[in-house]
Amino acid sequence: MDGMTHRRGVPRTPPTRRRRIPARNQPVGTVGGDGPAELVVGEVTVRFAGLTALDAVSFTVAPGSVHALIGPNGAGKSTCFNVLSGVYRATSGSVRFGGAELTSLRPHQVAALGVARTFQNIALSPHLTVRDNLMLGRHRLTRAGFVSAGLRLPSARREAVRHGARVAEIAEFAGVGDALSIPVGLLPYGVQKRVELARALCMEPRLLLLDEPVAGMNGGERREMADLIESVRESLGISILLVEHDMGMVMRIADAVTVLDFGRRIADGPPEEVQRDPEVIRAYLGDFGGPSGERGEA
Amino acid sequence: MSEPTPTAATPTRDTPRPLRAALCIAVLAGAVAVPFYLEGFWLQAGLFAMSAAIGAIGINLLTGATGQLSLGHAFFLAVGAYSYVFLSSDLGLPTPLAAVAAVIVAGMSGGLFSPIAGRLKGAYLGIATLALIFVGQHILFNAEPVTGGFNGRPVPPMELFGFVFADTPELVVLNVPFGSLERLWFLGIALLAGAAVFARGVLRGRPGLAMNTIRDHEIAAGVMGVPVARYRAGVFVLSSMYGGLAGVLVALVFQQVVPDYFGMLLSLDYLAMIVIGGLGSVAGAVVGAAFVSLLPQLLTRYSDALPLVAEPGSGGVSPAETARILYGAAVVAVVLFLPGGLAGLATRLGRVRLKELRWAKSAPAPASRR
Amino acid sequence: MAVFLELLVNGISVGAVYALIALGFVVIFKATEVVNFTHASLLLAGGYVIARLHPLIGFWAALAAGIAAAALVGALVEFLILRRAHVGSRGVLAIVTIGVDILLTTELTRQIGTEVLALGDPWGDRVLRLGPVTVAETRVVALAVAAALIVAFLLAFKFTGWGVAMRATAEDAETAALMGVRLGRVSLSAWAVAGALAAVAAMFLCVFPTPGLDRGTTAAAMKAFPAAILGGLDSTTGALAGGLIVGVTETLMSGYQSELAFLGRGIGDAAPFLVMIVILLLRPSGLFGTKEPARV
Amino acid sequence: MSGEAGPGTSGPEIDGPETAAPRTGNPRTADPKSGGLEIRGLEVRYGPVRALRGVHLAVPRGAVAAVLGANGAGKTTLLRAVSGTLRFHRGAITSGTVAFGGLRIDGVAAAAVVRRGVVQVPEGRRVFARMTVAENLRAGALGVPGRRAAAARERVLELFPVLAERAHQRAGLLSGGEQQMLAIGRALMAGPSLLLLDEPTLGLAPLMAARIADTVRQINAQGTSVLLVEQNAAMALALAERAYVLEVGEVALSGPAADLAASDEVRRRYLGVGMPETDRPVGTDLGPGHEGHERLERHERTRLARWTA
Amino acid sequence: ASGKATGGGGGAGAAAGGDGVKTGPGVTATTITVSALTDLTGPYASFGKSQTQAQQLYFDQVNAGGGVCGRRYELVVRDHGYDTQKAVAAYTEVAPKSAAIAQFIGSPMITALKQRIDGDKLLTIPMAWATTLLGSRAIQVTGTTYDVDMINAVEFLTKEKGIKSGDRIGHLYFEGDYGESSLNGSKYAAGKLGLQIVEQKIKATDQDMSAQVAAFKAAGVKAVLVSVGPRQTASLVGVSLAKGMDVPFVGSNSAYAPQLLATPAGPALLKDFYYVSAGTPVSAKNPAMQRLVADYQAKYPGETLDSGVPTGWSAAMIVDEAMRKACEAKDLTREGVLNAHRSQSTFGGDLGTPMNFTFFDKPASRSSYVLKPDKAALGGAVVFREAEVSELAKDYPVPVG
Ligand SMILES: Nc1ncnc2c1ncn2[C@@H]1O[C@H](COP(=O)(O)OP(=O)(O)OP(=O)(O)O)[C@@H](O)[C@H]1O
Ligand SMILES: Nc1ncnc2c1ncn2[C@@H]1O[C@H](COP(=O)(O)OP(=O)(O)OP(=O)(O)O)[C@@H](O)[C@H]1O
Ligand SMILES: [Mg+2]
Ligand SMILES: [Mg+2]
Repeated sequence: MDGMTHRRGVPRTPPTRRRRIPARNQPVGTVGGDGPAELVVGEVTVRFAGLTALDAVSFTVAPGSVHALIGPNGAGKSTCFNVLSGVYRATSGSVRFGGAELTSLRPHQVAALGVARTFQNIALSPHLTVRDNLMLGRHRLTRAGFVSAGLRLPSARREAVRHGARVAEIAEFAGVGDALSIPVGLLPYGVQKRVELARALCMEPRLLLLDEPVAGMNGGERREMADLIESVRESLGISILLVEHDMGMVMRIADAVTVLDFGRRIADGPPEEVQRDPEVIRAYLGDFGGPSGERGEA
Repeated sequence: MSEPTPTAATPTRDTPRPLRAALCIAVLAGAVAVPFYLEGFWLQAGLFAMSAAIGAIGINLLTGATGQLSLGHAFFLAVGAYSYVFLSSDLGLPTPLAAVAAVIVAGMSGGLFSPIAGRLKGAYLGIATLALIFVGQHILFNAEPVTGGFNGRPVPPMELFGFVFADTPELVVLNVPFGSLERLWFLGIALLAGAAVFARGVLRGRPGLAMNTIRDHEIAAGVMGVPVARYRAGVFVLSSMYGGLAGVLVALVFQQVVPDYFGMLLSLDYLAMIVIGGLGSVAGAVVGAAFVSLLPQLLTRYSDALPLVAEPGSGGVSPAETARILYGAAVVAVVLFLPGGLAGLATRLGRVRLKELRWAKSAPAPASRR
Repeated sequence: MAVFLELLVNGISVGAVYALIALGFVVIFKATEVVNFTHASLLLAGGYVIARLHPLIGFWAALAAGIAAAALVGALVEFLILRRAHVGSRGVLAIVTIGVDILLTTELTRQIGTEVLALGDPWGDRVLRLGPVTVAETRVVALAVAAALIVAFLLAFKFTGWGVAMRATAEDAETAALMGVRLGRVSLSAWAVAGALAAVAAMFLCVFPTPGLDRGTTAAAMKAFPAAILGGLDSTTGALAGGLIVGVTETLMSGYQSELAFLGRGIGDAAPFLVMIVILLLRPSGLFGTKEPARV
Repeated sequence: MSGEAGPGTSGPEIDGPETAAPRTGNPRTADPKSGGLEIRGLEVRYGPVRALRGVHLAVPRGAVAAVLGANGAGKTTLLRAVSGTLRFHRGAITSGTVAFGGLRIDGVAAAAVVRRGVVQVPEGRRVFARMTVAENLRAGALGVPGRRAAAARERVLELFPVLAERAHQRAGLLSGGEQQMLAIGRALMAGPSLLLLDEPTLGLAPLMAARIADTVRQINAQGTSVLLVEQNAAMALALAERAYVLEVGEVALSGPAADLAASDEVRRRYLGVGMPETDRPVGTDLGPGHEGHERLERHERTRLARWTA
Repeated sequence: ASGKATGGGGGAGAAAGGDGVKTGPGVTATTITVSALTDLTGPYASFGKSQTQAQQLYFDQVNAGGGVCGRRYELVVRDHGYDTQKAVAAYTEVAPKSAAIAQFIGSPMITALKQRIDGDKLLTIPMAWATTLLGSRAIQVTGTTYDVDMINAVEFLTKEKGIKSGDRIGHLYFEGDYGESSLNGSKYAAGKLGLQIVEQKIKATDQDMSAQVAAFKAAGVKAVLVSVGPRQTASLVGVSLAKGMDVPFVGSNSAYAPQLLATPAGPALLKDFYYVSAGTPVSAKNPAMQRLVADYQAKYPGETLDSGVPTGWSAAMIVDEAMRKACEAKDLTREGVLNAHRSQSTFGGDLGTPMNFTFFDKPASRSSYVLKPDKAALGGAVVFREAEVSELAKDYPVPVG
């Protein structure tokens, strides 16, 4: 129903440093309004048996911005992501995205609103090829059910072709275009992380949640990934919420930073400020900046 | 659970289309010719195999592709078979209608189980489905008005557009007498082909991807927009419908449904089939089904000809026992020596391409450790 | 009332035997996360050896031999087959054990042929009278043994390195190896232990109230499945609880079948599975089972 | 800087696959009986896939060596080859030798390697999710007598206090970083004499990463030699005496860590330091730089080749 | 088009042989093929084995004596291991090439094939005695049906074991038509004699009868009828005595097997257990039986002699008789064989109670022996009371089908 629009998009550009991905109008009929919306996290609290992983955390992700969520290990960043994407239920508090309240929704309902995420530990299907993993990203945008897929109805076939094209486009954009037909399990860790990002992009999200996208990558690859994320923001103009321990990267691409510690928000604001915040330094960066800090300076 | 062939859900772009088409046609032609040459015994064996194949495809969707172990498949065959009988003889539905309805009933019974199917995982689900067998058999034995109890009920022959799938009226084609088996043969072929094509479509289409992802990483599947619980239930229903269809076919072949056929052993056979054939793929299910259901019959038939197999009653290893032993051995051997099953072997022999060479089977352990 | 008590006690006594069988499943599952369908044939193997040997070397020696033999068979199954099956999924391994079970059972039933073999146990058909209630001595012993073994394993799993190693291996063999766990030994020992347990269970399964060992004996192993599951596949306590629940349900249901005729007679065999379903609906991983930690 | 050092150690030297193990310039690797880790001409295949080729590498007793490399370069494979866990990935050493303390350990079962005192922290945490934190630590100490284990436990818990708090939580529920700490702690329980670390700081907060760095220094000071695979090249090079750069399964660069840290190519590619051609620091001889560029090209090509059919 | 095209498949194309004898499927100029669909690997293996061997013995002897109608018998044995699918498959295989089926074990299998057997007009001797097998012209149930046995059993209890009107008697029976036929019988008799039946239904897989005994004991039964397998019988009798429920037990003919005497339950069985059967026990002193026993032991030394031997033998004899009569009528087509068979009104007698084959909606005999386990005796049982038809059994309306 939608492919026409993006097949008419900008001709596929070769994978270069500054990649561009043709923006794609929201398909008619998919849930959730269009364009990026504001994400408002309000007083979210999450408790597990005996410990409070998130303690009345609030922050706001402005539309079209890159917002970083940082903090020591076990501060509650991933938990926060899990709440946003409906994997965990918040004990209390609210998460509003566009018009919708997310805390009451199941994961697939959240996804339907255009919220995509990557995982801290890679969560791809190792036996499936990259293409198939990406096609799964199209799930919410496609309709073919058991019957139409089973009977191979023309609608289903057309859908597959259209979205296949778009998937190839995105794969190219994410720099995994050459790997499309390889089982993901055989790819090196770093490439798998790209595939995860690509899969999230395949959801044509309005909000993108990235949990440690450059963990396990070396400097060069980190920079490529950073570029990739920036060009995503540029070419799609979507909001990105980012968890990352690589301060260099955060400083480079984040418009705003929220810092968690022991589930509480200890700082919130533009990167430079936050980086200077003594509380943050004590709890997270360490006064000397630490090895990754070094990378930050460069 | 599963060790699927990596191309679980990818269209094989390997064998060129025309070639595959030719292959299909050749197979079909062969299938059509069979009843003119083989005697009843073979046709019947073939029909059992076809029904098994249909059921196996169904359970492969569930166990192979979605990773939900089920030991209760026999129950759905029973539901299919008995519903067909009940609907056609007691409610007087026209037999084709009754058959369709029976499949739907089987699906619904699967749906009734889906609260459990949706909640339980792995071994727990597997053994929970055992309940279907035992409770199901209890019902079959006791609900006599419907099921006819221990001795079951006669099965009214299928009648399509005035054409009856039975020995009467006499029918001779190319001076080959066409009895019920000969006629059913074609029905069986049609049903199997249909079932296989449909399943392939599902596996390679959007649902197939969702199913595989639920198997590999349930949470991720949800986050990517797959309504996990609904899908699991859906697959369970679909596979029980396949079971139902297999049941209807087997009933038509038996001409009498009896409860003790739909027992534990049948369910285990189905699992063996998909492992021997190759998990997650339609071809695998079919090959496995053929193997498991034909082997014992071959051995019994040729017991006198075979060495090591003793004449029945003469002591020593009897054909039936040999069949069991070979069957058990096959399951073990396949898992030990042919990961991907017989079908996997076929495909591996079929296409030796650089890709396969470089990217050998099976992902690194950490990934598949789930 | 007296009837109820009688049935209850009988139920518990049968349950003890089921618990012993279930314990075998649990040990394997804890150590390898495989649902072990071979257990039925291990039972048969142990029982068979005891039955054949007791006339020659006396019951206790025969019992020892049976335990050893079953342990050996278990170990061989692990060593020759499961160890060599490189499959990522436990489900497939479970299916492999089905194959092995078919192999062993076929051969053993062929050996047993058409006989009903007595085990020559010292308890014979003596019964204990507790007021109005009578219960077979064999079963009292069974209950004691089951309880003892289950406590023993509970402790073993929790507190010995062997237990930790086993569970580690079950979860992630490679990493366990990196901890210096000798994978081979661990799963080998698990299977051997399961075999031994099977022999003990078989002994109690084939003595009075039941006539003796014969080809039908394996059927009882089926009953241990609901027992193991509803207790929680990875919980030794669960095995005991499950066994008793199954035993009692079954006995009460068949004892009162005339009163419960509307459920259809012979409900005794289906009932345990119904109970199992209900329990699983409430607790998807059994009464005492640990549930998968789900987190991303 | 290139001037005063002998030819052996000058600049980042290139150990081509054909040339034998590290030159004898460095006294600490001179004697093979040094009791350290000695890898010679190692080739590893995963079925048809060749992941390592002609790798020479040495970790003298009491030393820290770092291995850098892009994703898929073969770092993890290298560690697997040492710890004997290749077989778990349908991989095998097809030629070359791995020796520790003068004894061959290639082809030795993982458990046996551990008993020789070689312990690996696997890539990607791999904690026992269903076991509690405490049990995970016990698993780490399986090969160790109770008393020593207790002592080791003390050390680990003071190193990572959070593990003490979470002692009875299921490891699978820990946060990523907490799991990483547990993985490292678990390895330390065994009191190894050679510690193989595969990306130990992966997913750790800067502070914690620094803590890990200190830990490595500490245990190294106590005589444990360390083979460190680390994406955080800055940290790795800061810790190690000697470093190796893997590219597409081959050692492309190796030499004293300091020199590598100084090489512009390494800085660009592994430290992620952007440096336009123009303002390359004067005095750096263009040799390796050029090589570097070629290597870079070659690397890019083969790397793509690696994951295209 | 094929070998099949020449009418080989299924159809009963009657052709006159050289000797002017009309032949049908399974009959050539030189051989008559007879099939046995038996269970050599399933629950009834012991029974099936001795039957098959007895029949082999019988046909060998006939062949040795020159065969019938100038033709030799050929026995085709197929083992279905009590598995319906295998049984149906085996039938489909052997039916087209058989003149009769001298042995077919397993009533569910036979019921599953009843229609086809009727359609094929293939004389079949089932080795099961449920009333559901009556009512088919091609199927010849031998001797009494289970219900008749039970009626005789109940009457025996009242006559000799002091059971009187108003008493309760337990009936332990298998799920399935063996059990249910028997139950019909006992209920009928009980109704007539003013007794009350306490039912306990079990599955073939049940091992431990404690619960059932408890129930019987609670109901205060004065005797117990047993229509289950040997193992359950052993458990029942053993447990009852151990629990001090000292009452007589009477079983159907499938409830007892000599192997049981070796088990701990042996003594209990010897104490007060009986079973009823239309078949003469192998220990019987009549010459025919003694000759059979002698021959059998000669051919199969060391094989257990159970009731299967005479049963199989006489089944073979029935088929043989039918063939001879059909031969006299020069018609060995299936129709001819059936007619010949159905023309006999008094058959046998020395290996079992005399039978009447002219009708097929009633059991061929209504008189049954009462037998008692005996360690010393061949086949582990001796006649306790000679065969007789009980008053009740005489005019008992047998439910058919
Ligand atoms: N399902 C759960 N059950 C119990 N505790 C949990 C669960 N999930 C997370 N926790 C705890 O909540 C805390 C926050 O976890 P979270 O994963 O959000 O940390 P994080 O900020 O992502 O840390 P890292 O940077 O190391 O990933 C941790 O202490 C963790 O142990
Ligand atoms: N089990 C396997 N089967 C086939 N190829 C594999 C397997 N494991 C790894 N490989 C390949 O071997 C090469 C080296 O992999 P390895 O994991 O050692 O790289 P790495 O340097 O550790 O990468 P990363 O930095 O992402 O951890 C990669 O190309 C990878 O695709
Ligand atoms: Mg996290
Ligand atoms: Mg790695």
